[in-house]
Amino acid sequence: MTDCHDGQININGESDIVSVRKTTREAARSIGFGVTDVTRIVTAVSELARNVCLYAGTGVMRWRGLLSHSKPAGIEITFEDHGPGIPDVDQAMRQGFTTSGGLGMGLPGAERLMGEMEIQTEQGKGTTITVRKWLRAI
Amino acid sequence: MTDCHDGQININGESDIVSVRKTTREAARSIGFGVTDVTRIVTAVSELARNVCLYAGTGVMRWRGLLSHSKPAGIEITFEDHGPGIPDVDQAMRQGFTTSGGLGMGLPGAERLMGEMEIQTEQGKGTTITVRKWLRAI
Amino acid sequence: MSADSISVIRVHDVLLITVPPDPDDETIAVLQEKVLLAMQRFEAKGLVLDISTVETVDSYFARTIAETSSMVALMGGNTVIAGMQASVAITVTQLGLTLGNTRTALDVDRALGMLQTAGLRRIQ
Amino acid sequence: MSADSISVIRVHDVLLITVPPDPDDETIAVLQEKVLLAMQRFEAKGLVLDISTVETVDSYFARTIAETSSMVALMGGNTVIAGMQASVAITVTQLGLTLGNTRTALDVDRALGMLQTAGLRRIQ
Ligand SMILES: Nc1ncnc2c1ncn2[C@@H]1O[C@H](COP(=O)(O)OP(=O)(O)O)[C@@H](O)[C@H]1O
Ligand SMILES: Nc1ncnc2c1ncn2[C@@H]1O[C@H](COP(=O)(O)OP(=O)(O)O)[C@@H](O)[C@H]1O
Repeated sequence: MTDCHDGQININGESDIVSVRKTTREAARSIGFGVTDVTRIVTAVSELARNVCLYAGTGVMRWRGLLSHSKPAGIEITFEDHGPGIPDVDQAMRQGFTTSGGLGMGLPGAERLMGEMEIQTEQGKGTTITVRKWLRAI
Repeated sequence: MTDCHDGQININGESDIVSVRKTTREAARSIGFGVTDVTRIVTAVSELARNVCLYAGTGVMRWRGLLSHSKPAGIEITFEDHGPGIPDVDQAMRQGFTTSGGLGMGLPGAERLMGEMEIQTEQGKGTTITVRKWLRAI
Repeated sequence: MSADSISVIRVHDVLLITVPPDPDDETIAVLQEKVLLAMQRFEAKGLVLDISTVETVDSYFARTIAETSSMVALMGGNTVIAGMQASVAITVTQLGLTLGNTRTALDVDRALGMLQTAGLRRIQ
Repeated sequence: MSADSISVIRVHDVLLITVPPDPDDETIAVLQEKVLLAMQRFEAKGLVLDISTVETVDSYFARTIAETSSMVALMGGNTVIAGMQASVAITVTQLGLTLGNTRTALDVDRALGMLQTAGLRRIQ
């Protein structure tokens, strides 16, 4: 488990969401997450990758294993795009808020599933969303 | 029943909520509350202690027996934290209001279960919530 | 997994569709259309969507399932979702999704049973 | 009371879980996952949560119960909460909580009976 725990994948359209899910599933498994947490993580990235496609067109996902005392401790995943940005982040994080006729569950849902989420965004420049999930202490 | 009827317990995380409940249960019983009131009191402190964990991280609970004509007459419990404070107390007391995706029942519910509740709070300084319940006159 | 690989099986007057493990958005959209057209052609009274191999149900997938089931209802049919994995059920709920009023069953056998019983009840 | 101490018992095709008297938040979360995975593994059609020794149901616990029962429903199963103490029922109601659409029974025997009957009805 000391091998290279990071990687990246380009998102050029909706058909790439499947590869994003596949890559993330393998990464999360190799870090040591159980089946339910793997499902949570893969579902969260599926939402965030679809947002990149819908609102920015293209972008990139990067992931890396997080260590604690040189042991696997979690996963960090970042989505970066150069789309329009999110004008009001508080509003976008609200359950049910959508500008595309979606369900508006992606951002708040991804935060719940992962535990940690940070959004950096600038109008006209793009959006970078970082999510993190830690292996349970037990 | 003339022995020392007060105590305090530190709240450093969610795992301390169990000790808070246990301490309160014993205190309420020893003051003479019946099983239903004990359950009401313990449930109310469970809500308030979880709020301390969720919104302030850490805090302390203090309790003391209330006397009337030097006889046990009720219980007073105080939760003190140095968290962010509550910006709008009226709003926070509203049934269903939550900033954490919770049920928003904790504060209004605790007031109903206890009968008396006071909230002192200052933004950036912290929150002190005091609840009181009296033994029934009968 | 491509849209061509989706098979539609008839069990009496019920259609059984096995959803592939990791369908892309295009496949899910095609599946919806395929199901609706098959319902009409075979004059089916019910639809069982077997999702027992599906490992990820995100908001797009959940919305399409709920939508398909209300389309089938408009045509007078019943939909049962069969075999959702435990980890998927946990995730879908935490994500805040519902499947609308779509009924669920532990597995395909029970799903078919539900549609049979419903049918019998209606005939009596 | 730690999460390891939670036992899952099978009664025909129903799972019976006895919730410990004063579970912490972590235990409640682990219980939820354990229950769902057991439902899948044993292909159980129903779940009885015995809370007869539980002395405190606060909003976190109530929410987790309601959530678990909707997760079980997504998998096609039924949940019955058994044995809630009178003082807990009074408190939960005053607190303004509901258990969603989860059904309840006075004790485990009756809860098992309810799930059996539901099964028989479906077969007839
Ligand atoms: N990468 C992004 N770039 C620009 N806007 C975004 C991005 N991701 C999300 N948003 C905005 O946030 C809103 C809420 O997103 P989300 O909760 O995922 O719901 P949905 O995608 O169903 O609308 C979107 O409707 C969109 O306006
Ligand atoms: N100790 C506290 N410090 C800061 N904010 C608090 C505290 N307790 C409660 N609040 C605020 O009041 C809101 C309502 O609390 P409550 O009624 O207990 O519902 P919930 O905890 O489910 O959100 C919380 O969402 C939070 O914003």
